[in-house]
Amino acid sequence: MDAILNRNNFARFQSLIALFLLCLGLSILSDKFLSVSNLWNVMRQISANICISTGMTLIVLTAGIDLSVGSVLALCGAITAGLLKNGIEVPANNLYIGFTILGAILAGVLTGSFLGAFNGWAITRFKVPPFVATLAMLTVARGFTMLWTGGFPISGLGDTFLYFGTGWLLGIPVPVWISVLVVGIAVFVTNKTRIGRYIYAIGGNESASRLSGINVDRVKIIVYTIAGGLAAVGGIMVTSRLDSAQPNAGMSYELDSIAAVVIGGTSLSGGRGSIMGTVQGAIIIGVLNNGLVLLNVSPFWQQVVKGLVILLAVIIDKSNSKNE
Amino acid sequence: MDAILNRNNFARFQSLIALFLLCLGLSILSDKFLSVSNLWNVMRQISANICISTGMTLIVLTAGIDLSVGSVLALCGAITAGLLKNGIEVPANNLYIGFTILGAILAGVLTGSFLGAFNGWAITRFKVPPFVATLAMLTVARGFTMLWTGGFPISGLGDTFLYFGTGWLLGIPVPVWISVLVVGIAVFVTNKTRIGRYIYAIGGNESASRLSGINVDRVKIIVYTIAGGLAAVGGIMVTSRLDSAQPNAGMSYELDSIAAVVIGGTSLSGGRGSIMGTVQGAIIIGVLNNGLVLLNVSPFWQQVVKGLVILLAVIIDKSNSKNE
Amino acid sequence: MTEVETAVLEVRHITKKFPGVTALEDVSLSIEAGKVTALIGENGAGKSTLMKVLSGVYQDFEGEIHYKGELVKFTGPKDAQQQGVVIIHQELNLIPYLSITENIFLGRELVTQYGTMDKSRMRRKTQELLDRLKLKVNPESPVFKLKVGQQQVVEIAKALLTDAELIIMDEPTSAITGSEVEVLFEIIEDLRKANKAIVYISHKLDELFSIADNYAVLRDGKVIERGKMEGMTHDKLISKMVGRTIEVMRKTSGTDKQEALLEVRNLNLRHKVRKDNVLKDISFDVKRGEIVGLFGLMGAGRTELLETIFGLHASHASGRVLMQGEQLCCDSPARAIAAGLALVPEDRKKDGLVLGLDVKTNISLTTLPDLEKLGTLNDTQECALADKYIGELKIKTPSRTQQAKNLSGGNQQKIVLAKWLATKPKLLLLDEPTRGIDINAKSEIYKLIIGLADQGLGILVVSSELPEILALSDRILVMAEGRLTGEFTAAEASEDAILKRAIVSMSE
Amino acid sequence: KTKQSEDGPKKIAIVVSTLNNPWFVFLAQKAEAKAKALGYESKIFDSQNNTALETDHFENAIASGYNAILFNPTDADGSIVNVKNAKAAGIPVFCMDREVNSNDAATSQILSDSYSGCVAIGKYFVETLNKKGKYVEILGMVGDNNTWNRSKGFHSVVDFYPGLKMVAQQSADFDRNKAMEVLESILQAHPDIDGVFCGNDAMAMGAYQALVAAGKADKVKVFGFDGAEDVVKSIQDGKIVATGMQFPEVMAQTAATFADEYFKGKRDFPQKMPVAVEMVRKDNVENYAAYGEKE
Ligand SMILES: Nc1ncnc2c1ncn2[C@@H]1O[C@H](COP(=O)(O)OP(=O)(O)OP(=O)(O)O)[C@@H](O)[C@H]1O
Ligand SMILES: Nc1ncnc2c1ncn2[C@@H]1O[C@H](COP(=O)(O)OP(=O)(O)OP(=O)(O)O)[C@@H](O)[C@H]1O
Ligand SMILES: [Mg+2]
Ligand SMILES: [Mg+2]
Repeated sequence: MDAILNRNNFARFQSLIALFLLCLGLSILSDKFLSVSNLWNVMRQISANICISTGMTLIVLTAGIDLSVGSVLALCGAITAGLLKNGIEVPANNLYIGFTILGAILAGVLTGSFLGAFNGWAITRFKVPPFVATLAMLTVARGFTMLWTGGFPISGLGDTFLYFGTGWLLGIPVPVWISVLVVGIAVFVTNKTRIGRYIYAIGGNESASRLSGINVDRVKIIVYTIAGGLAAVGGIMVTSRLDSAQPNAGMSYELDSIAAVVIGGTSLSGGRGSIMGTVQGAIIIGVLNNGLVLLNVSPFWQQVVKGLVILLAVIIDKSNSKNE
Repeated sequence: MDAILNRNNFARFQSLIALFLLCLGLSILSDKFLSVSNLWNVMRQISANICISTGMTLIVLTAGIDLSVGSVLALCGAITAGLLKNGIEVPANNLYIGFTILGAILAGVLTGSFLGAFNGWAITRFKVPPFVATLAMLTVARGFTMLWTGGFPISGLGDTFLYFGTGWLLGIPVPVWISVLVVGIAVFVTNKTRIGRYIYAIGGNESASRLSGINVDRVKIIVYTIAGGLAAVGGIMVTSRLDSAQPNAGMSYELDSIAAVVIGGTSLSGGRGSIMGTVQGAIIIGVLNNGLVLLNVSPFWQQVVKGLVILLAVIIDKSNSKNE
Repeated sequence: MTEVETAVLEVRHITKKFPGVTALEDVSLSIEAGKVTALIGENGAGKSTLMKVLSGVYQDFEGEIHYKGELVKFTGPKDAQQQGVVIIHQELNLIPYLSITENIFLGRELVTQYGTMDKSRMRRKTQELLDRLKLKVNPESPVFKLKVGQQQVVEIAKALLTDAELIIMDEPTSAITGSEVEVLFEIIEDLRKANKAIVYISHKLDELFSIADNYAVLRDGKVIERGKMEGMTHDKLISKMVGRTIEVMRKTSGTDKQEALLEVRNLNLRHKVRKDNVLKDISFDVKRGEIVGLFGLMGAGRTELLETIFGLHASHASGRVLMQGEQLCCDSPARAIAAGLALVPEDRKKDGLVLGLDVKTNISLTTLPDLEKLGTLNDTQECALADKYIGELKIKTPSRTQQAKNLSGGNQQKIVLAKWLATKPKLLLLDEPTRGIDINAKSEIYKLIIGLADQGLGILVVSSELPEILALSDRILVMAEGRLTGEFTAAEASEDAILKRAIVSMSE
Repeated sequence: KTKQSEDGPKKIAIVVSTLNNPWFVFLAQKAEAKAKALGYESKIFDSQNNTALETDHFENAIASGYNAILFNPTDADGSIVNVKNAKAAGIPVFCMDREVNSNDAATSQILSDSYSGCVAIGKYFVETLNKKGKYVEILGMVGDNNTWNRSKGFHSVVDFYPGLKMVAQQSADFDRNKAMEVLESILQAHPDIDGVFCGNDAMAMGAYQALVAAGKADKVKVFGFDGAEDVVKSIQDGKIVATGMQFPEVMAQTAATFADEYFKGKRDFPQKMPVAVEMVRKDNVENYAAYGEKE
């Protein structure tokens, strides 16, 4: 348990204050907020963002950024849905390949990882700034999503597939299980393994890391690949929840995801932060979205309040960590 | 002219190669591309982005970022349009204040500057990361736009007002004049004045700048204020062009604008780059959008091609500047 | 020279605390005009902190500063500067992508009557300053292209620009050598004649004897003693600093080592931009158990030589490097490390440390594969490793989880050494290993290096300090302008002979 | 001053407000198909809900010599300028689905009236809920005037019935996922609602799924608007109560045909040509397929 309490995570107990205040306020304003079913709701709603933001955290720790997560999510969700529903048909050869659920999911995750790897390759091989490389991928992946779906949703994917997004296991929603698993592995990797250490070192000082014999490029490519794969997992979760792959899914998810990372205390210049911080950031955003709807704040005011609360959360966090 | 050719700008001659190749390709593929009217089209289309990106460049040079430009643009456009059309009415006091065009424009620009100053204040006073502070502003300003407009566009602003977005002066479109003026002043400021020097210094090494006695916080607040004001100018240009302030205006403009900055060679970690580079970046994006339409590329493929060309432009640029 | 001994600046009862560390405790000191006051003390004694207090960098401290007879409270470095107190910081504080001129005038640009910057006047003034400091570089070239030593000269130029009453120099010579130091001393002499007060911090005691009038010794944040330099001796000073006498170790055992460890043959390195050769046809050996000292003036190409051997410039280099008779295919540091090489780089902030990570993590960064069991890092083993080196190298840190950036300069250097020693290398490449390190720690490091050589390691030390080279080396190589220009055995070597070789090709 | 392309077939530009919504993709594709069938070159422009980008498209289309524009505007007022510019360049503009607030700018406007369509849905909503109960409205993008046309049409009926109480009005940006999340949250505060009115069909499907997850699908009545495939099927299965069917194909084909006639010399087009919105519900759903009537 030492790992969970180590320096990177420990600093984060402060942002719990913001989260706590937020929850306190909401439970005073609405008696529905603290109900068990509502909390499961919130958890289920943020699980996709948690998966994406976990990958994003790894990238941001290396001082990178990934703007393509939303489009990659949409494309991978669409690929899984499309393969599941229609398989691959090559009319010319009279060929038809059907996909099982696991096969389709695997194809989706592999696509995501491949796109992530491509990001990493462009960034390391050609020294393209991550912002540009992933911005290009944002556009390209959205274009491919439109081409693959023709601009129409792919719906009706069968009840078994829906389990990943809507089922329950041992009293806990399946997407929550998935995100807990993802977070658990990521916390372990960042705290207990070599590559996790390298991720922090590269973000802290790339040239010193290179001189220390770390294969910086390889680590970066791995990190972008993981992030792509996790965006795909998020995409499959969303698709399964909706029983439909939407071509415009994941629009502006990159902002939500980076917001979770940054609110969670990870520095955009790399080297500092933690997965658990990001989880807290994602929870703050999720709780806020949920609370504003519970209170039936008008959609106009919602945006104003949401912006101010996020700002406040970070200010509270900052002013607390100062007297550390 | 020494200023224009100094090191910050000089490095950019390389990205002209990408731009040149792009234009060459397009003029071979389409006989319409090099027509005078089309080139004015492109210039007019990018003038708002150039104004916004000029402010963004200053911010990025200080190692900051501004995600709120799109919302600020929308809000300021709406405020100018609203004041122009309806003035301020306070029914309780039977008060009515009408606005002249200049008055309304001034109010819009002041609003933008104020919002920018607020960004700067949050960033310097509370040490909130620029990403978070301006993300909060993105949401808040959009909310205020909705509140101010009630979600409806404000249209019918009178022919005189339209001049700013659609008029011609000495054979050149007025918005192009405005953006040239903005760029000219910004180039002068960055190259010839102390504050320009400080902007580069702060981005290069903030603590060393502080030790040199630079009032880092003040410079940052000024820069965010300018960027807010320029976003407002962009908003007024867009509103005038459409004869209508759209509550949805400026959505995801932050990405376009940051893309122009980064493609133009300004480093997101600050301290390096130039206004002229950003102008080139904006032109590349504008020419690309225009060219893809001229070439009859289908909208879905357009996204794919656009992403790849942007990636390629940056790779060409990088590989040229290596043997500098 | 004025005879009146007036204290330009007096500090009284200054205490400065950092979280977990009391850096200064009840420090009182007076600094006189027309005198050079040397401030000495071990790494982490609080010298830099005190100077930052004096120059307005830190404003929250207890105690008083009296400047020209009045109680002052500087509101910031700029305020101090305007009142006549300037400082050359120990850590370089330059803006990498601005030019030399821009850096020197940062925060005090000259403006024309129209309010724009007067670039030509600033350039001219910079050129004058650089001429005075005999630095031959273009005032327009960006600072990141300069070597550390050249950057340090720029820092000096920055301090000389204003007509200051009190000039604080925090280890101004840690990165420069021979002739530059002489230039600096001439300038200090001029300043002294102009009745300026100077505070001079250095770990190079010889320098102090040649320029200082007064001295003050800091130990653990307290002033131990103040007095006149006259009549002081090396040993007395050291014992005041450390609390005991120190025998600076010398290499004694002769060179009977024969087994070649590293062989470099006809190594050439093209300049990345200029296309001419930075290293020209270099061949030499390092034998097992041998310490080879590499001397040269600033810009001779020593750093490049070490980096090339370590595989950092594979695409620009030609020639052969053999390790134990086998050709090294060093195209990345990882391969070099695997072959048993280790490089302690010159610029610890840029290439040595991850400043935001803690001491333990920095030390273990090179050896993580060994600390892994079943894919998991072993915490106990890692802490043991860190503690071992914290103890062995006497790294002064509140705990192994302190961030590297909070340590004093010298202690940071020790961490870099530790992380490379931890790889258990066969060949150690040391680039200025004792830069900024106090005399006590230095002697510890010498002991360590000699001990390692006795265990059979080959060691190639680059140093700009001749005494260091002479104390350590079995054999001494001299470089000038990218060529090897001389080779001496420890017995043959003398300062004169070495220096002659180091400047030989310049006169040719 | 018109840049007619002298040789080759005439070119028709299709400018649609967004392709991020299948309804508009369908509209655009049908218009393109019809234009091609009539022997013209044609191309789709995506304004991405951004009137400024739409202006760029118009300028580019005019510059590159298109002969007619089939237009689905982003905004009734903001798009006027564009239509006027095209007119000044001698290029006819035929509006599809959404109008521009100008009587002489466009050559003809083939419109589907969201407002009255939602009036009809409002009436049926009142009927289905028996004039009493709690309901939720899920809006589209709050800055989009279609959102408000639909909302106003609906409320113009429903607000007359005091027994019907709107317990929450939230936006879900026309997005299926957001609608699901929003309704999930609303259901926590108001587990006892009787109906949900959604500003489009994607949100209706999202709302329905939230109800399924909460086990309330059979108690709460969901209404949508558009006539998307999923919803037509769901109405058949009795999952969703009703939607407003617009006829994008009819509008697209009419617009393309008008352009064809214009080229052939016809000039007297109806300034406005309404295409009625039909309400699809369980008892008439067999007549409909996605986005139109069954063939
Ligand atoms: N910003 C800081 N935060 C925490 N501790 C600090 C900070 N700066 C310095 N210290 C601590 O204060 C003490 C004095 O440091 P200082 O840099 O003054 O030493 P120094 O005498 O200049 O040493 P050196 O000779 O190595 O430069 C050290 O223990 C150091 O770790
Ligand atoms: N990045 C660079 N850009 C331009 N010139 C360089 C660069 N790196 C090295 N040089 C040049 O290469 C030559 C060798 O420099 P090098 O740093 O190896 O010398 P050195 O003997 O190690 O000096 P120092 O004592 O400063 O470390 C010098 O002329 C230097 O100016
Ligand atoms: Mg020091
Ligand atoms: Mg060197």
